[in-house]
Amino acid sequence: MEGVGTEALVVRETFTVGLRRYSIEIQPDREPGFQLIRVESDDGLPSVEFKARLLASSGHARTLEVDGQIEDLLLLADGRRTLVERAGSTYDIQNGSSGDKLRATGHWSEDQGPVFIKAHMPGKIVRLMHKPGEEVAAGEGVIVIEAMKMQNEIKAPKSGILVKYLAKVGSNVNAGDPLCEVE
Amino acid sequence: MEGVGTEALVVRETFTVGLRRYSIEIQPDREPGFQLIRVESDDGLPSVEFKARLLASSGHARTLEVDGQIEDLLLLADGRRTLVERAGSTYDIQNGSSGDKLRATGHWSEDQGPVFIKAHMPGKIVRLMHKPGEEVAAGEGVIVIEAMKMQNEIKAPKSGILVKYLAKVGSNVNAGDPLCEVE
Amino acid sequence: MFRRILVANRGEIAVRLVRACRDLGVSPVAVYSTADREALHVRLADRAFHIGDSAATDSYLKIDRLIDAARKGGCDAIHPGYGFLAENAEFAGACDGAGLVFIGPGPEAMELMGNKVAARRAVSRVGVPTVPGSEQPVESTDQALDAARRIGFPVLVKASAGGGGKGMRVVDGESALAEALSIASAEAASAFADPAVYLEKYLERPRHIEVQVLGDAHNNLVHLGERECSIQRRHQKLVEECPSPLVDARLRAELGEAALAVARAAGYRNAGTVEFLVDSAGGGETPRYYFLEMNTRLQVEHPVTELVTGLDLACWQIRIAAGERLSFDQADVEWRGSAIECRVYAEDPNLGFLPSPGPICGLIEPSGPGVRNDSGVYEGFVIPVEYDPLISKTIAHGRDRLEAISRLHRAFGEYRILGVKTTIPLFLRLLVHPAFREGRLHTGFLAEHALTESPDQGDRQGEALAVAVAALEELNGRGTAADARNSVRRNRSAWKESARRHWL
Amino acid sequence: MFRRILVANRGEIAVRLVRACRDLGVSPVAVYSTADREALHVRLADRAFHIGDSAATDSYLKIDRLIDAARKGGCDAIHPGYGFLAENAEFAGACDGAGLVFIGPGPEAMELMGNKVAARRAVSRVGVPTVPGSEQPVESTDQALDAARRIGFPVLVKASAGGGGKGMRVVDGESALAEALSIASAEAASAFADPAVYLEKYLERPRHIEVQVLGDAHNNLVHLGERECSIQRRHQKLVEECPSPLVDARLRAELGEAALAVARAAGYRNAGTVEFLVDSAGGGETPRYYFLEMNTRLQVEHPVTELVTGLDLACWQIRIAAGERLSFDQADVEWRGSAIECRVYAEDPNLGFLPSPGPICGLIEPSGPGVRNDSGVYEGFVIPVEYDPLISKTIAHGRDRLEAISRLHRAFGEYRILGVKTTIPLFLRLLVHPAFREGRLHTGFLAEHALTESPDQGDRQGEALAVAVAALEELNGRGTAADARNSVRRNRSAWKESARRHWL
Repeated sequence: MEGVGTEALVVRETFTVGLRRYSIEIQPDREPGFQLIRVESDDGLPSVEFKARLLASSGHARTLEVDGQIEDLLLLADGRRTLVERAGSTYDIQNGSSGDKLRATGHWSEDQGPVFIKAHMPGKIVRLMHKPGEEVAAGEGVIVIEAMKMQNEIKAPKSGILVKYLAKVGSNVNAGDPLCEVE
Repeated sequence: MEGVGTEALVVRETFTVGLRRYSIEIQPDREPGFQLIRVESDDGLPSVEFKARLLASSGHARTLEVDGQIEDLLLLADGRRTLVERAGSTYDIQNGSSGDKLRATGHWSEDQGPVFIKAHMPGKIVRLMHKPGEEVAAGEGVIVIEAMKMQNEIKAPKSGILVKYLAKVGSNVNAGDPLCEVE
Repeated sequence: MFRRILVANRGEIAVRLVRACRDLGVSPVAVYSTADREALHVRLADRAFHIGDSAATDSYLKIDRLIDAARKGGCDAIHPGYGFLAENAEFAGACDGAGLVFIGPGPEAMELMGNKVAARRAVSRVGVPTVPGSEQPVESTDQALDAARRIGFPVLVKASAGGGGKGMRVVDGESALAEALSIASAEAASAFADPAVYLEKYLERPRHIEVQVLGDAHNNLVHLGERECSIQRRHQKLVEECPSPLVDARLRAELGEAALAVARAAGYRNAGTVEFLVDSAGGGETPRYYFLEMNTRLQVEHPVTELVTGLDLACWQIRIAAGERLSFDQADVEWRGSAIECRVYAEDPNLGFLPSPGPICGLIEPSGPGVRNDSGVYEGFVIPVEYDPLISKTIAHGRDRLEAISRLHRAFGEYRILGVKTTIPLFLRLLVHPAFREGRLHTGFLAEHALTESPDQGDRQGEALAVAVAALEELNGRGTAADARNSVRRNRSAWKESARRHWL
Repeated sequence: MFRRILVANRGEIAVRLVRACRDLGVSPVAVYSTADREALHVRLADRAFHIGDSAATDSYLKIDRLIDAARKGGCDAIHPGYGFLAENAEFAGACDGAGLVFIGPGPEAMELMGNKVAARRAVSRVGVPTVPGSEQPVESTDQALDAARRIGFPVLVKASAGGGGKGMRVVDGESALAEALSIASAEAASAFADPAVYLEKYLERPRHIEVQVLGDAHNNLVHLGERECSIQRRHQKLVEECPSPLVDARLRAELGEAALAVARAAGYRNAGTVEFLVDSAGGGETPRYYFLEMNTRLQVEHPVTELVTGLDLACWQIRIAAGERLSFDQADVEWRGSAIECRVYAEDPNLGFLPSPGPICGLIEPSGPGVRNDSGVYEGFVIPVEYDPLISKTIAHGRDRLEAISRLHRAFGEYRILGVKTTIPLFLRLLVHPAFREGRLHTGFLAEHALTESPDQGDRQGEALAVAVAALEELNGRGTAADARNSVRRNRSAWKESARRHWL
């Protein structure tokens, strides 16, 4: 096949972390076994390029060589979502651009308009701190959830009117369940 | 269903460990969640009975309660063979009675008649210690394999005539490969 | 020595106590709630008994079920660990009534020190200074207001029966007092089955320094030096060390004498901890210290003292309860080097320490020279929502404080947990922080140095890399780029191949 | 201090050295053969370079490739670990020629002590007794026969360039000498690239006791006490401890002085070990000791000395090579408690220690108070057939020897390895053996007490239980008995459920 140009196999992907959307481009590097990965985010920061290859893969562990440095990570992927642990931090990555704008922390949406405050963890509702129709300021507590023996005050993400509570005192909620609406 | 006798679901199985054949009988115990397991071996030792239930299962780890005692083991099964680690020891269990009489240690057969001495580990043949046709005494060295930087002398399992070598000096062998025949 | 000990607890401390039993040749018997059926402490015990539903009030706080399990398990003693019923005199009494040795202090010492208000009075009597506060539990908002005005804001609302930072709130001014009382009281009721709270003056930027004591039933009582536990969040300790970088030999002797006076006043036997707040605001002058409370149990942070003194506190608790004498006296206690413990919680340190229960999908634990990891989990375990979110305590011991810090930092570089958020990223920042390395600690340290802020720009590079790895993984899974696919296949199949060749 | 260090080794010692680099703030650079691409030391390093095929002669013994990797990696020093090129003066010279610091002694000391025959002569000159033996390497069977007759059987055939028990054979009488020479010489050639062997008198039931020394480049030289390594198989150490149960303060000082004399004679700097055989056959009299050899490198068993003295030997090696002075002198060296190390090998202790390479399918490592596990593997790693089958070193430190033994026994109760046979079952038997607990050790201990015999009747119960568990597992998999199936399904699905609920 001498003289015939090899066609680079370029793969493009989109991922979402929290509110950030990432566009990825992967192509084989000239050096055999290595990939070139270009990562661009939609928040205006300069794009990043990595030259990487996989050294080892065992269970959830992946060892890569990235720009000459060893990166030893843990990873769990199910085709829709990828959880990556690196240097003590965990990244929750949605495959595709259809992330539901739920922040990576699972906390709340930052969009304009009505906001559903969601539970960030499973627990029991122990107090509703306002009456429907009351004004709440950003950062003011709106609801108390008990989990792991601690009472956690959930705060309003923005100022507005507390439209209604979607959970009652004593009820158990799961992570992601909407708790109340603030407009 | 009151008054209708429940039919015990008795399961019978055969397993082989080394040269020992085990017959197993499992049935649900009266105490819900527990199984009664009767283990009988073909070497004349008295049979053993366990009352057991599974407490936890995660990856290769299994935690059982056996006769009131916690047993925390590791286990790998593929339907034909089960490897069990308990209290530091590993048991290599063939499902069914069709074990090939290879000892659990992978070493040699103890049957009468011709015996194929097999490699117990992968390695390189470095010396054949006899000429075909020579007599060898039980325990006498017949072949030297180098593995993990050590030279390991493989000894004859019984006295007899060394019929022939099945491997040459310098060749690499895998675990289980026959090395020579003693009659 | 006992034959079998019931470990009436869960999580890492239950694992710690199972190990202590093994070291003494005693058979450890575990208990578990429904949520803990698969827990590590169950796996490591000789026997295990189910004691009720997942809520602690239905299981680990059920005195009758624990006594029952001890009987069924053929135990002759019960170790309560920390938390739950560890400082509950009724439980100790019930053990006694059932003919079981409660591994802890006598009931009088427990009752005295369990009531924070009474304890403060008793301590004052033996000449040890206490933090100004309400002499009684406050029974109404008005009563609390009166007390707070007398003490002066800011004040601390504290659970009378409490400990461990639960049922505790700082109040800066009158308007916030009612709310804080209500929350603290509810937490206290839920955590300690006693809603009583009292007030204390809230010291600005104090250091939390405590002294470990150990007393037997034969009037031998020694102190094992101090631990500094100033790095806290939500008034709960997060990082503890021995010795304190503030304490010199003279102050150690002084604090030790004060702690022994307190313990003596309580007629104390068992391992116990006398906690002090130390006001180090003044420059050159000798720091002032105030008695805070005495914990009549093994502390979470006991390992740093174990490493520095070479004494196994859990084993000594058991020996003492079995009637043995201390085999050493105060002059034999020696401190070697420095040890630091970081509590790895399933909490998000970048989001106000929000609990993050859930499955440990992947786990690599640190090891090597000078590193000890007292863990309560394993890969595959699901951290229950019902209990304290402590995953493990990572402890490093070094020849000096900087060696301990280096080793701890190295350990957190190796420690990988996939599935829940943890406090590890915070520790990686803390351990390289100049103020921490210089030992300039106080209880507001994390806030002062903004160590719990959201990830900075530096982490964006990490996020981009994580996304790149996710993309590579998906690529490998789908197999669209031949090279990548082959490279991964080779790796994976080498392992399967090898497994097959050797075993299957 | 150096910026980057090339760790020219593999397995647990490479992991140990990566950790030492981290503790000193130095960036660790790894090398790997084809078989080690997925090895733990690669995963923990900052950079890693492939240096050749799996055979050690194509990779870890290739001087030019190691130097090349150090250059590419931007290293300023090379740590050789133990084994491979650790005592190869040519390698040290090549490092020097390439402007890289070789972390080890000067070339003269290496050459002197690397030649066992010359070393014996030098040591005799400074008045330290040696074991009777051939003054030269034996170059023919006849020469060997002459020497053996002079010394008297039994004799030991030893590799002149050797160490670690490789290339070593005991010979009881004349007829077996030729065979032993040939095997030992072949092993020596393969392990050390030098077939030369010599003879020594084989002492009956001696104890192996060695002294750790540490010297800097500024004429400071200290000894760190002894280690006893009498529990051996195939003349290789299996269990090591500090202090030796035989050695009292007087003998420690005497051995220490002898070790310092040897090290001084060699102009030694770096960590090093002076090995002695100690004849304890005589009842009450003072044991006699004979110089055996000096190892001019870090020993496998260095952790027991680290735990008891509180000094990090690997870090000190690096500091010394960087020109630092020892920060302490002989009077500062203190020994606290007792530490014991067991080498966990992938070998079958019930079948003559047959190597058992292969995949680590399941792995649970021990932890907790007083336990350190220096491992070179992880779950999923395949132990290559090409190298030494050491999986990890499990080390326990206690207040006294019995506490160390208890903790070690507890550790082996927790340590689970599925996939390869290991020496763990042997250690579980050894640690409860009365003669071991009483410290009555000698190099023939395992054989004398029949500790390496095949499993006894007791293990038949274990085998029956294992079969029962296999049957339950198959039942659960096939789902023929509804009860069992449901019980397992519930467990498994709880975990998947939970993972899904939380994450997916």
